[in-house]
Amino acid sequence: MSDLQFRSALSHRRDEDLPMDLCVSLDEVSDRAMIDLRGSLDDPKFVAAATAALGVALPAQPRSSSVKGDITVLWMSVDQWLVTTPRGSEQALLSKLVKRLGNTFSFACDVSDARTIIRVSGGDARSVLMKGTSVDLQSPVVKPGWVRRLLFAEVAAACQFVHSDPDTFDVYVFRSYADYVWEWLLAVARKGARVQLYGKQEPPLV
Amino acid sequence: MKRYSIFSLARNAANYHKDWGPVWRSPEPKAEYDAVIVGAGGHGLATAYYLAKNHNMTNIAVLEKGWLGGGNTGRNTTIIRSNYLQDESMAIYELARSLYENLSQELNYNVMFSPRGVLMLCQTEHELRAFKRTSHANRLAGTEARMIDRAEVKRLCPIINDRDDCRYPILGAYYQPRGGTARHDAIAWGYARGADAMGVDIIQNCEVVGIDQNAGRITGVRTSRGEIKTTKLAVVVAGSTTQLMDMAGVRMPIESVSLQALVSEPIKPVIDVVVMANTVHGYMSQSDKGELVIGGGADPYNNFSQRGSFPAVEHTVTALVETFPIISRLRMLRQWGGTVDMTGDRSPIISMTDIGGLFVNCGWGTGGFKAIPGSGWAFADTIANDRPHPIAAPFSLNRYMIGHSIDESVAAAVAH
Amino acid sequence: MSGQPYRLPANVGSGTTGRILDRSRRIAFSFDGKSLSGHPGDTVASALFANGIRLVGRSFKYHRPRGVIGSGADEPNALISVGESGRHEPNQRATQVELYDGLVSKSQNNWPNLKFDIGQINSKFSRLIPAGFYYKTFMWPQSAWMFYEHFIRNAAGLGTAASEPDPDTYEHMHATCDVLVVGGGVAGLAAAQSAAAAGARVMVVDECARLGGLADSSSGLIESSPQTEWVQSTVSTLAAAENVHLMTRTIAAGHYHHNWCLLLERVTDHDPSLAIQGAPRHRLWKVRANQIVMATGALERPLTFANNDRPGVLLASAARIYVNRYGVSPGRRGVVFTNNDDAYQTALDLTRAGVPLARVVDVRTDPRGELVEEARAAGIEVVTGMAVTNVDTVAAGAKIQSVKVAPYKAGSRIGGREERIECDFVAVSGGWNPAVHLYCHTSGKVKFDEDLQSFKPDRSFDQITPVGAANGTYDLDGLISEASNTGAAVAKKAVGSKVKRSKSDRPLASSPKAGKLEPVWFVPATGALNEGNKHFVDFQNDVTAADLELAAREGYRSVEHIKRYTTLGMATDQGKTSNINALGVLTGALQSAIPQIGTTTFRPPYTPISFGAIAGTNAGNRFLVVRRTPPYEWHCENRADFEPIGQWRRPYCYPKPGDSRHDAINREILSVRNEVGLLDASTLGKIELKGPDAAKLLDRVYTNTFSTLKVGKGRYGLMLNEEGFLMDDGVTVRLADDHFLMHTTSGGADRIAGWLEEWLQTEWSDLKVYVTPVTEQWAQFAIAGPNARNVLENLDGDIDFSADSFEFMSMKVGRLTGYPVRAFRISFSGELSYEIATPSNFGHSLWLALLEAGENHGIQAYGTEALHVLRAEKGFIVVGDESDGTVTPLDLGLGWAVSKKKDDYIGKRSLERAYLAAPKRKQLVGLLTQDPQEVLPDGAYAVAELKDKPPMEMIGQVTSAYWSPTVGRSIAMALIKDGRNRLGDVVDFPLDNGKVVKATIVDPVFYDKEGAKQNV
Amino acid sequence: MLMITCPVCGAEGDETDFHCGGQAHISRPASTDPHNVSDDAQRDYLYIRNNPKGLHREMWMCARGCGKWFHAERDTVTLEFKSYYGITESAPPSSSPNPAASKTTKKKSAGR
Ligand SMILES: Cc1cc2nc3c(=O)[nH]c(=O)nc-3n(C[C@H](O)[C@H](O)[C@H](O)COP(=O)(O)OP(=O)(O)OC[C@H]3O[C@@H](n4cnc5c(N)ncnc54)[C@H](O)[C@@H]3O)c2cc1C
Ligand SMILES: NC(=O)c1ccc[n+]([C@@H]2O[C@H](COP(=O)([O-])OP(=O)(O)OC[C@H]3O[C@@H](n4cnc5c(N)ncnc54)[C@H](O)[C@@H]3O)[C@@H](O)[C@H]2O)c1
Ligand SMILES: Cc1cc2nc3c(=O)[nH]c(=O)nc-3n(C[C@H](O)[C@H](O)[C@H](O)COP(=O)(O)O)c2cc1C
Ligand SMILES: [Zn+2]
Repeated sequence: MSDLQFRSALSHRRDEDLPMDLCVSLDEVSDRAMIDLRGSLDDPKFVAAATAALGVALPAQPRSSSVKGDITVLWMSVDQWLVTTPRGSEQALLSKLVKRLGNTFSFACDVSDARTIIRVSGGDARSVLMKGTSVDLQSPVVKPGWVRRLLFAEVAAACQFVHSDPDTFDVYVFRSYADYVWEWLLAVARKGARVQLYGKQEPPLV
Repeated sequence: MKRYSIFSLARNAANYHKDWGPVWRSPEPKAEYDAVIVGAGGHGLATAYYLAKNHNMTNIAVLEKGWLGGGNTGRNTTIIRSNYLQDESMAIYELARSLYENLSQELNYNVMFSPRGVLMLCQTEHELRAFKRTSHANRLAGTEARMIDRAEVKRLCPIINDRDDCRYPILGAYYQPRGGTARHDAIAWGYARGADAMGVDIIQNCEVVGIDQNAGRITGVRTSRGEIKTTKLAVVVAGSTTQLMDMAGVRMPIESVSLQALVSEPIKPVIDVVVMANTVHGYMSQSDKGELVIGGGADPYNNFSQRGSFPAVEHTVTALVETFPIISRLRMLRQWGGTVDMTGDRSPIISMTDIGGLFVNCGWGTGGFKAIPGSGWAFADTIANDRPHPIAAPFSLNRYMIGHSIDESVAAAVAH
Repeated sequence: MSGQPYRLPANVGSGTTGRILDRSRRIAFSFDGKSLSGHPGDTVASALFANGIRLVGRSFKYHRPRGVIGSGADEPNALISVGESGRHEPNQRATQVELYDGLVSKSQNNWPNLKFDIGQINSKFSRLIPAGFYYKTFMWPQSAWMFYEHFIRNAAGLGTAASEPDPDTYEHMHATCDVLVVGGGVAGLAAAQSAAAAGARVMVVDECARLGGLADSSSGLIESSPQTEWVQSTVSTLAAAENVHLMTRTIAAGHYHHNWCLLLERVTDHDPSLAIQGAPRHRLWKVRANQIVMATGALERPLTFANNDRPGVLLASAARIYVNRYGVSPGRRGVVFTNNDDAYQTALDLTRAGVPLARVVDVRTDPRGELVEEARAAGIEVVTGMAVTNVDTVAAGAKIQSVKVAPYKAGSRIGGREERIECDFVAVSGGWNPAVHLYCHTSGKVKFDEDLQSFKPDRSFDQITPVGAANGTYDLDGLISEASNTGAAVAKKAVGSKVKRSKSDRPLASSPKAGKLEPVWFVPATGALNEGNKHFVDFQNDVTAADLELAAREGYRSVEHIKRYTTLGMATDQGKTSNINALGVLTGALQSAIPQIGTTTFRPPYTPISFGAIAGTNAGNRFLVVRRTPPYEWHCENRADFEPIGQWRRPYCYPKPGDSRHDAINREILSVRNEVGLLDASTLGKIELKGPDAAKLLDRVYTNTFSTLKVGKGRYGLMLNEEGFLMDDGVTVRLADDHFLMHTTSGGADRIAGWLEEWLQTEWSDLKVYVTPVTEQWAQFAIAGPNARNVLENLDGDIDFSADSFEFMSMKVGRLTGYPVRAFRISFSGELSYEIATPSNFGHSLWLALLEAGENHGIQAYGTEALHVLRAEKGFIVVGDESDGTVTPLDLGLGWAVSKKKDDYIGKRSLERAYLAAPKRKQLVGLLTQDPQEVLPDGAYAVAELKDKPPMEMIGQVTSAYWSPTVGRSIAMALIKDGRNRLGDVVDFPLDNGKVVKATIVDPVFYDKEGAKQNV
Repeated sequence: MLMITCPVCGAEGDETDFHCGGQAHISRPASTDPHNVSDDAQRDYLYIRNNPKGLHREMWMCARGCGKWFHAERDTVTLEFKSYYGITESAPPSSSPNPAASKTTKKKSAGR
């Protein structure tokens, strides 16, 4: 048996030099596996089973997430969550879920390879991303853990505010779009094109 | 009616053009007409003109709630072509196109029909196949159009992006040499002047607010300027069709949406043909005044505001910057919207109804400017003779009952 | 001297002359090839003025010589081209182009040059070419319009487009704010200040390079100091605030529904060197504002008198702005012509700066405002009850020599003695029009104000509040109090702030009390030649008062007809200077008052915005999304000839060096038929459905039945839309009792997933099914051909691929050379065939492994075209080829897949409609051309009866036609009327080259009718 | 650019984040009694639309938010959204602009 050759969506770009003059840092996060989980919060059996299997409560609030240890659960819809877990651990987690969920009306599906995660971080991360989405990333509701599905650069995406030290966003895009989104980000993230919205500024001429 | 010619122009110049009379009268509505047409758009006015001209019906009125020609006729991108796929469509659009050829002479009003050629780009294999199919159908129906290759596209339209490595390289185009444009306002004004000269009353600022009927027959209309009796009522009001037909209790397969257009600032000629790029959703021509005339998409929801949203414009302009790279530094001067009447199968309705004396002509949606002469011709005949004109017959309301859709979307084309 | 003969010294008057100019530095630029200089702070217009250049352009129709009229966005005349080759940009307003070193500018619409423009001849014929003349002529002979049109087209238009693609970049930006303040004049700043103080997130935008609007050129003091001082300190405070964002060089281009605003920021236009550092040239902002404060100011209107378009006639406000701001004199000696007090400020400022002023000519008989008195006190000569009736020019109309002044009384002809006053410029003011454009874009209604003699904002259902001059409030103290109150009030609406405000929170201002304005719409000329004089209303489109009257006379009486007949207000300035004057002129012609005549519609953008900015980042290789499959890199390395399918790019074929497409396709087909081929089918739609009602849902969305399917087995299904037409097809596999995997067409993947969701949520919300699209999770490859099994068996794994164990239309899960896979035994080629799916991140590697394992079996990758031929040889349909949205499964002979037992499924009832159920519809058949070498063209139509020439009755069309290397001849499928009853008939296909291809109608399966090959 | 608020997840966004599904409360005759659907009824279901100038009841989907369908009342002239309500709820009592529009369905799942 040959060694398994894993190639993430942007692996072929790993050796490319990023332009020097970017105002944010860009990375692919390829070591997370993902499980799409469906079920009803109104079904206590489902909630209990999912919580037990994941070891963390399902975030019930729209646009939120919960984290425990290695596992992060992102709210996707009122009956849908995206569970992320280190690659390699997903089969075990999935079996655990399936077992616990039993015959509740629910669905846990391995979608680890359907998306990739592009990490955008730095002080200008918000404004760089706002070139591609109408969602207000400067709103006070965008706190660590905040998640939202959105249209980014004409592509369906999800965005998680990971932490603010420095501002770090994970942009989840379907795998086939990864190159497109990456190139798009390279185009808008040049230092010369920085936008500083609000905050102190040089007074314009009078 | 004063005839127009270079001589009459010169004669009048001598007196600083003080002697020109009105192109049309502004008559008060009479109490009764033999037929009333609601809507002084191109279709309504052409219908009136041909009723008078071909059928000798001159005791008729055209009622217009605003100013004549101010509906979609006055706000469209004026593309004229007849290379449609379905037999029924080919017949009516080609009748219209051929009438356009002589319309200036016929109306003694220069409508500036300019058969400069329409190119419909093929940018995917699928689109190429679809247009090839249309080209075969058109040829056998006697409509002149042909497939051309990229080199010829470039020759006809030098500013086009003919690169091989672009997102949607041009594989060829479907070309109708005698398609083109005409001056939108002149179509309305020319028909209005022609109809008026034959005695048709065109009554502006007269909104129809009610339809009267008795025992299943039309007896008259109520308007903002009083009641008018008639036994034949033709509704030709595009985006307002539902509202008018609701007054008669006839429910329609129509939804009104906002279709947008925009123009650039005027520049010296850069494009002498009409180019439609359906895969990327944009089309463009250049008017005689110099502005680039660009068609945007329709917003995807019912809208009577005559205003559109920006995404449709953005989408179109993005496509055109890709298709014609030199326009990047030109500028959008004005954008506007029109309320277009979309039917379930995106083809028009020219129909009698279950109510005696009530006729309807609508559903031209995004593409009825090109049809104006043909539609007016066939509709007038239908009204005058109380039976569908053969070219109009397939477009009757009954088709929705039996499922006989006339679907042009299969030709991979939008209907402009 | 400096080479800038009209530049005023800095130290004249009260020291404000040339306020923003950096006289210590010189900037070189050129105009029509001539090298000139200016200073930082200059616009091209002010620099041209400084250099004594008055003639800057030619008008649209008559090619009359034109000069600068305004100082900003309203400029109708001074349109120039700036930049070269790919950066050449036509039709820029010289009044708004900031000077930079090396700027190259050119005049427009003239040949051979600006001074000796041949087009002037039009002026000579102008009597022949009044408004709308083209509707009356150019009709003979019938076919000649295109001939005339050629000349008309070349005469029309203004500048020229660039000859090269644009080298600059553009981008978009989104923002949200509580309060968007449009306009950074005194009103806008006052509003911003109070809104910011109330805690709102405020954006302030102004199209100018500087904030302050007219503060430096209007009368009045704030806190007893010049307005500019207050502006300066306010701007500093706002810039330092955390909740405020100030933007200059940014137009609010459009106001759209729900308070969405489009802004255009000109980032590098004033300094192209910024582009080298990666700055986009323009940035298009999409701003959602909770509240908008519209502080866009007012636009001055000129006066309509004979030859009022001559270079040297300019707006009174512009005249003082050139002096105060740019330190240039508009001429050597001027006349101010006005009907209101504001122009006296111009008289005062000019006089202060030492610009000789011959006279202030005021139409009012008894003007009494404070500024009037001040002017009189300053010794300025004021004549009242008089008007400028005409101008005398030299240099072919390019230079003013004197003006005629005569007694004036509204509505009557000019009488009395006429005086000639020597001067070379005339500063005119007809009053001010609130800039209501933005207010009206979406919903705002305006009303006519008798005092202003203009329209001002009335009501709007959007959250947009006008303040200051834009609201018709011209008095400085009133304007500031209105603006500051509004700022606080809208902030409160937006953020619910409870900050208490006291009266003292706003600055106190004072301005001279103004007298009443007297409307003047038309000043008749004197003398015999009155009729021949042109009174311009719309300068850019050469619309005169006589044109407006002609339109009215000819029955074009609606203001909208007049606009379109005369082209009034349709030029690049959209009538900023002309609209109200035109209405004034029309009051006479139509015997109607301005409010009854009404305005035409204001539409975005406020000033034109570049197409490049609208496209933004989505240009070049980022134009439209591209989707790539996992082995995409391999396809590129192996010379795939791609075709776009939806957003995907898929290999069409893989030509080897020297191969034509045709060669490549044939080779690929034969390798599948004779050995084995490998297809990247990853784009195929994949949807998992799970839940107790999954089978029930499938029974409703497919024409056939899935509830009877056994676990581990697959079935081909057809999906209809509600109109009964074929929409999608594919194989669905049962993974478990309550769990299915559906395959859709590549193009249908997203649509079908959405379709299922829609039905589940809206119609059958009682069904318990979860739908999860998994297209992207799996790379999927078809391995097809007699050697397919051998190749798979070559690889390590736990799946038994043998015929007995792995039946046709079944599925297994396992490992293949270590990779986790789902294997399906399905065939779209008619050969022994499997589809192997593996998680996408293994896709590339498994693809390589399969190729390696197949090396000794002759494996070759094949593309979409080979796939199409292979399926056509077997008579399999492709949705979109054999069906086009008007075709039912029965038309296609797929009745076997349409259940007769089920009560309901999507589209069932529609299939029963008369036209769909009719006999003799077009039906799918095969075609064999009589000449086996002849491949029918796609889409060729068969005719009922061959005739010499069209029209001919068409009976159906070719849906797919190919050269089949397998059967060694051409094959085709077609939809032919009543085709299934016509097997054996020969039909004619007349082609475009005059040739008629004859073909025999046959069954559409051309290869292996028994299906033996796939069952091995 | 319309601004829409999803009543399901509360997401606010541009119209490009949502998908308009057209007129609401059109009952699908075949869902009730598949064997007795007249040609008239089928035509009305497929093609006939209220298309009011004024208040319109529509289906929308929160395409970039929670993916759920919902109902909205929107004015087709001013484009204002007047109310939002659940996809399985029948039309709210607010006065109907068009008599035809009040023809809401009584089915258990009154979505379409
Ligand atoms: C942006 C845009 C681009 C287009 N581009 C093209 C193109 O390139 N080529 C093409 O062929 N077609 C095009 N079209 C479509 C074309 O403009 C229309 O199909 C055509 O103009 C319709 O003409 P009409 O006479 O039916 O309607 P309209 O011109 O709209 O006339 C209907 C009239 O009825 C009046 N009316 C309404 N209600 C009442 C009432 N109650 N009482 C009295 N009067 C009433 C209206 O005021 C109006 O004047 C485009 C349309 C738009 C909006
Ligand atoms: N006495 C009079 O007759 C009279 C008439 C009008 C104005 N005024 C004076 O003029 C001043 C008016 O102050 P104000 O603040 O109302 O107006 P302003 O003209 O000073 O400022 C308006 C600002 O808005 C900007 N602007 C306009 N449209 C824009 C757009 N679409 N996008 C971006 N920016 C845009 C302009 O560039 C300008 O800077 C006062 O001093 C007033 O007294 C006097
Ligand atoms: C073919 C065509 C060309 C046009 N060219 C111009 C133009 O050069 N300048 C202009 O301001 N508007 C132009 N318009 C737009 C009209 O001014 C106007 O916006 C349009 O007819 C819709 O009317 P409305 O904006 O009054 O609702 C053009 C419209 C059409 C249909
Ligand atoms: Zn939602």
